[in-house]
Amino acid sequence: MEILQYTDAHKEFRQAVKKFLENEITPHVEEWEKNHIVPKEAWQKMGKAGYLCTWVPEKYGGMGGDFLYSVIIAEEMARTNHSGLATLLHSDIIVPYIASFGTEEQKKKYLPGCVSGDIITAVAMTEPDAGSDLAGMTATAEIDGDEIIINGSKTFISNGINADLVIVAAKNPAEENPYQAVSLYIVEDGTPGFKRGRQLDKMGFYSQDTAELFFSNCRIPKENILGEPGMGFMMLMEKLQQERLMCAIGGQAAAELMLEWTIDFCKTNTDAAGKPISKQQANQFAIVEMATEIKMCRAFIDKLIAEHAAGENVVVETSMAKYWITDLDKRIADRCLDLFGDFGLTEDCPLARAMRDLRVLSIFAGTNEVMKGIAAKFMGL
Amino acid sequence: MEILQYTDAHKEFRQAVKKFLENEITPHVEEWEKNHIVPKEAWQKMGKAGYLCTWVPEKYGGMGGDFLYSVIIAEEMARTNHSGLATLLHSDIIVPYIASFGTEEQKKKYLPGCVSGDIITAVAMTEPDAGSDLAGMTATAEIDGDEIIINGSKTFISNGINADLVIVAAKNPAEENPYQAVSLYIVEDGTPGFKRGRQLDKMGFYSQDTAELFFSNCRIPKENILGEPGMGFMMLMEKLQQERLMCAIGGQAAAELMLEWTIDFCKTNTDAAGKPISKQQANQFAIVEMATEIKMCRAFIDKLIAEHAAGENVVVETSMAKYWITDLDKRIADRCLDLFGDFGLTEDCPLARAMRDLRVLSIFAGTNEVMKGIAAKFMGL
Amino acid sequence: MDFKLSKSQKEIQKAAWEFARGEFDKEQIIEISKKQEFPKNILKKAGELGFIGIHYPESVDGGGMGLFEYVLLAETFCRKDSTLGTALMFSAYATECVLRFGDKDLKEKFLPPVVDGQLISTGAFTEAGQGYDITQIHTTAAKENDQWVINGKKTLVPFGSMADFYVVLCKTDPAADPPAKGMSLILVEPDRAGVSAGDISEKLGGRLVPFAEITFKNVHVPQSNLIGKEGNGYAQTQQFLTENRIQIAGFAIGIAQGAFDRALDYVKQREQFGKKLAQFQVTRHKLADMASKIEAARYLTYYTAWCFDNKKIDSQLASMAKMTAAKAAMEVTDEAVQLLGGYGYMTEYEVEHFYRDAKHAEIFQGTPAIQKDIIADIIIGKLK
Amino acid sequence: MDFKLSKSQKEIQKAAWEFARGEFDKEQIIEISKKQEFPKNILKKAGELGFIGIHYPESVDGGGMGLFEYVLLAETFCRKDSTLGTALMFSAYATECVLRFGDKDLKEKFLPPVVDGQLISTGAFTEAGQGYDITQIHTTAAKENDQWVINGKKTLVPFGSMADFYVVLCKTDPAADPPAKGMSLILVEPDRAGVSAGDISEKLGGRLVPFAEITFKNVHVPQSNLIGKEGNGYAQTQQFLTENRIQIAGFAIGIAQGAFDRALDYVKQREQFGKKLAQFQVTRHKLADMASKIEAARYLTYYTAWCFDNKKIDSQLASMAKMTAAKAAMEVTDEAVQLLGGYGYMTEYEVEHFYRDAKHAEIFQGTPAIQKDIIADIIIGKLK
Repeated sequence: MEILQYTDAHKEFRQAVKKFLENEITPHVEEWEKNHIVPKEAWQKMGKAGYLCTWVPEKYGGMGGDFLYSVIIAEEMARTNHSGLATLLHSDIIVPYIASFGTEEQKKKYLPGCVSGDIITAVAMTEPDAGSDLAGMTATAEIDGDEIIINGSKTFISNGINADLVIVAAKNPAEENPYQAVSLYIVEDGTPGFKRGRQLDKMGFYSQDTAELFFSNCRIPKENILGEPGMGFMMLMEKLQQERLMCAIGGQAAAELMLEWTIDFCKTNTDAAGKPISKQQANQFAIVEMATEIKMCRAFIDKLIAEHAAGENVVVETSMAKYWITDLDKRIADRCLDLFGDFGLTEDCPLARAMRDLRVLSIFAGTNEVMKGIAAKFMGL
Repeated sequence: MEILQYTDAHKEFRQAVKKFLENEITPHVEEWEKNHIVPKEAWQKMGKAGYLCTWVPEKYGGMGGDFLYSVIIAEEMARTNHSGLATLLHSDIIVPYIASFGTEEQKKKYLPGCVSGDIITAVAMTEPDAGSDLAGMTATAEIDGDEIIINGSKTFISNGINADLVIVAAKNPAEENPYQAVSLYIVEDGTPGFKRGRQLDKMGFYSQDTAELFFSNCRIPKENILGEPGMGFMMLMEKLQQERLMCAIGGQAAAELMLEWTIDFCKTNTDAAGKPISKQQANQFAIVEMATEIKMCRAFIDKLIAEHAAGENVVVETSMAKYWITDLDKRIADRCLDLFGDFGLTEDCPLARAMRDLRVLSIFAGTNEVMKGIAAKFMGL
Repeated sequence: MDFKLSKSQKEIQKAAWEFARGEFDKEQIIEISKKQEFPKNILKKAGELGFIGIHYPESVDGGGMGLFEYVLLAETFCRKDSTLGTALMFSAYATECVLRFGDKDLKEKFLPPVVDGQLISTGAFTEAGQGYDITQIHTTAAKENDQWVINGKKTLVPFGSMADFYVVLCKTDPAADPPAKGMSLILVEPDRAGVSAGDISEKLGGRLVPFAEITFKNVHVPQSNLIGKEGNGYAQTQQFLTENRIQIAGFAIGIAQGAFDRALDYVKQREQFGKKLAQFQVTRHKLADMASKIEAARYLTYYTAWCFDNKKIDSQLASMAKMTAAKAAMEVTDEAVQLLGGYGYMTEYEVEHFYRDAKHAEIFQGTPAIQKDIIADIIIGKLK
Repeated sequence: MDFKLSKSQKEIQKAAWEFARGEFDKEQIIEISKKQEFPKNILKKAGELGFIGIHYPESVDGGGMGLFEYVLLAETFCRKDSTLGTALMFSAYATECVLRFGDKDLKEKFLPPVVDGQLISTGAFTEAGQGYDITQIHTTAAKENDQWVINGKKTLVPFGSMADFYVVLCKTDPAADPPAKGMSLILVEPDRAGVSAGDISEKLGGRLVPFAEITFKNVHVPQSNLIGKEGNGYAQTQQFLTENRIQIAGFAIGIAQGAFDRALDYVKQREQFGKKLAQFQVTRHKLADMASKIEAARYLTYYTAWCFDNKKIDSQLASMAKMTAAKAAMEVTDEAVQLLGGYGYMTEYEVEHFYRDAKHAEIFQGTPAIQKDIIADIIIGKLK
């Protein structure tokens, strides 16, 4: 019994994506990791293949695919064991802001580029002194005639270096209620007053260009406001749901991949007596225990995907999935590394990178502690 | 989205069962726990209400219900927080042996009584020196003309005191291969040479009559063999699947009930400052964490129920569900008890009994270590 | 640092083990535990041999040693049997308040019979619905002439109806602000008019230390029954709780060790699938884990007891030791039950009551969450 | 028992802390870690101040103290910085084999420069595909006239290409049965003909202790380079591993403590949702848990080191300490990363490398599963 009903078209699409990634993406990953950046051409390649923003309607250049297409790409991208080509972030987290809240003009202007990979996007919410707490935001956006002047700094911005378009959250200083002061603004690359800071060194996500962004009297035309003024919070809250779900979906695929590698390693490597180490009882139990949790999560997330796609209210379940699966990723990375033994000490072991990369999943898109707080609130505790 | 498709008939059935248990069973539980036995009348009451062996075809007195009816009763029984009226064991684990492997005569003779509650059943596999290792069995069954002579002792037999009919596994001493030597035999209450030993004192399951059984030159007619001679192992293996699944289903319902009690307690009890203790962040996180694992398990077990009902091969998943959910029960009992604070030290707290009772779930029906071994084997490790 | 046990410490351990081997009878313990019937005869013998009050000065018949030696004893007794061990070492519960804070008269009158195993003492701190904030109690003691008049109700009092005296936490100045400054400890004998004890339900663990609810209705006791200084009750209770948590850590180590011993014996004997259980890698790893947890908890507890004896009365450390040792006990006893399989669930194989007693040790005197609140208060200190 | 640190132990701790505060530069450590570039200048200073070889006798310029003091040092350095601390304390890796088993000439020649921080030593035990069964090695050393001729390949050799000598485990009697009896330790200098070192990939943690693969092709060394007795190599290696595991336990405690310190500082400063992070109950409980785990691992490790110094060389205890301390380090550093949130993931906030170094400590010299195998062997002993 399958919880999700993938059609033949979905299945063929998955095979095509898999093959494309194996040929066009995976061979470059080591280089991107070393260079700490993914070339923009790789984004365009993805776009040309039709693998960016699959859900965008045909009239804006997309294929108008359903949510399962997004799921397929997210899952297959996770199998490339790198983070730099952050298509999940672009396709399913950021671009939806434009599609959901943008004006017809904005959509026409930006969506085709987002689909083709000519426009790489970023979203700038987090600030140095306000992590998961959006109310603590201090960046400002003041109206000055036909223009808006943005001031402030943002940090931990994924795609920060590559981004051609940044959606910036900022507060109207004239509005006292912090929850009604926030609006979203579209800032294009090259706008005077918009500067990128240094790329941040991190535990993992080497190929991902996480950066600080600075806005210093950065003037944008008034029509670059995204959605209703003052509705920034609501928009962020709405879209954070899908962000967290996508994070869980990627995390689930990563867990499955790590276990696959590990089972393979244990079956093909022998102990001193020449017996595959997968025959050792303790290793067998470790693998079974991990497989069990992964399968349980899979049932849960598939059900959640179906519910999300059907538009059901799944705030509680999404928060749960995000925290549990990203914690699971940590446990799986850790236990799998142990099964690799000394080889796990080196970066030649794929689990080493996985461990470093996945560690951020329980932090971003709202820390897992924030997830639990949300679940508690909506459970009426 | 619901994974299991309960019909209106199922839903009404559940309501009726719920009401029946509340009125007819739950009020007596404290007494049964104190007396360490459930009166046979309680079984007959269940039978009369139509809640035993719901799957038995109408021609043998049953209602011919599908597997979901069994699931409903298992779940609702779990909510009575006691173990003595072991209908799950009787209805869905033992009686199926008769229905699946019995001759027409045996079915006609026994099934109606099993449905009505006039025949309480037990299965005698485990021996003092062979726990989960069935090959270590030493009880013998020798053919002597038209009779079979059973010798040996069995232990940890649930319903051991109340049982009117016991399905006994024993070895033909003439057969050398231990796996081909085992057959199953039906022994009725009152057969000379069949004696019940003492009722065993246990950590929990107070109202459940777990006993030793002794067979000393116990003669039964040859037609009391159940199924093909020498197929005892195969039959046990086949039925153990459903036993383990039922155990997981009961365990899942128990986990949900414990959390329900705990949330209720935390919402209605206040700290010294007059605030409900459900407002304390650590308690909220504990509840969310438990709720998450319970919901994940629910998705997994519902999928598994559907697959089992559809006759799919779910050996690996059943072993996983059995071990994971019964381990979860331990964790939930333990954490919930902590949330009850000092009250959890006393048997007045329903969690105290739940903790004692549920501790056996990870041991019986094959220990959780045996489950992991099975999963490893069928995963090809 | 020097981890060597002194000669007298080794002798205490040895004597305690021999006493337990001689006096602790498995069948009897199971039988009396069912009825929650405390074995006063064994307590008397333990008292006569100096095992009760080993940390009390010799002037009151005590052993003249420290909490460290108490922990060694508790560990040894609980290793032999978790339920009886816990009960014996609890028999002088809260008498430490008299020892540490009481005046000469109180000490001379009450300590020797407790130390000799003739009296059972207890503390009555907890009230219904007060959680762990003991400043919220409602029991009052009012001065009237040269007497205290006590009114109120305490719950979950260990040994409740069989205790020979209670150390009762009362509000002696209900107007005090903060309330903690208006509390005092008063010793009450159960035969005073107005004292009544009602047993409450059976317990999950620690079944030889039954609980009762104690009601005080215009109970008159002489002013001399005040323990320590008027108004110091809160601080004194806190210090006692610190001491008691270290003691419980000692119980927990013994409980864990006792369950481990039984599991190890079992897996070395029991065969399954043609091998000894001890030959299965997973069994072996479980034993290794269990042993490691016990050792880590043990040396933290020893260190904590040593600090207490050396005047470093540190509630943070006490909570750490209690929480860590109880957790180890829970994990080890749970695994022991599992290793014994069906037998682990059966009363006669003992580990089932070690498991319940471990949970008792984990909850009594504060769940892990309570201990963490205490630890964090001290770690974090005042925020700027 | 007496848990008081002696005056000299306290002085060592203090001196080490001051040295680390003065010499360990955050920016520099991050920079050199990226390049896996060991800071020889800091090692030299540490050697001059007596921090290297504190557990070596004064006759070879050592500190004349024990493994206990080594652990105190390791803890202190790793607390200040996990990566540099690990590297400095590893700089004399395997020289213990020369110290414990070598003859006078070898000791006099090789120990003083190591202790003085002028040479880096290493051990070459591991071979590809051998798992943890070092009896399965293929490197051989054959006697030829008065020389040993060594052939074979070792992998994951710490400091590989920068080490100034290797302690190499060789088969000197390939026919020995059991094979363990035909093994010996031989000291090899890298400038001998036939020695070549190839760096292998970057590491997950411990990045200032890079690994290399070392190939020995007809390498001739004098017979006097034999360490200890011919045929004793296996037993000597096992004893060294025991000692080294206790050392790693010391690293792990320091790593955990350092991450804890940083997390505590952070949550006391950082505000979210209008409160300091340290005011959230869940943060508070995390800190309490972290601190408790550190304390429990610490005293088990101290006890284990003390036993070693007191001639109780116990591989079971060493494995327990290593496993327990590394587990504590993993859990504490993971929680520290989480408490720092996004900053926890950023290189400049340091805890991310404490986390990786904790994992390094957990895997190096045997994963938890290996430690449990060792522990269980001894716990269970011979089965009847």
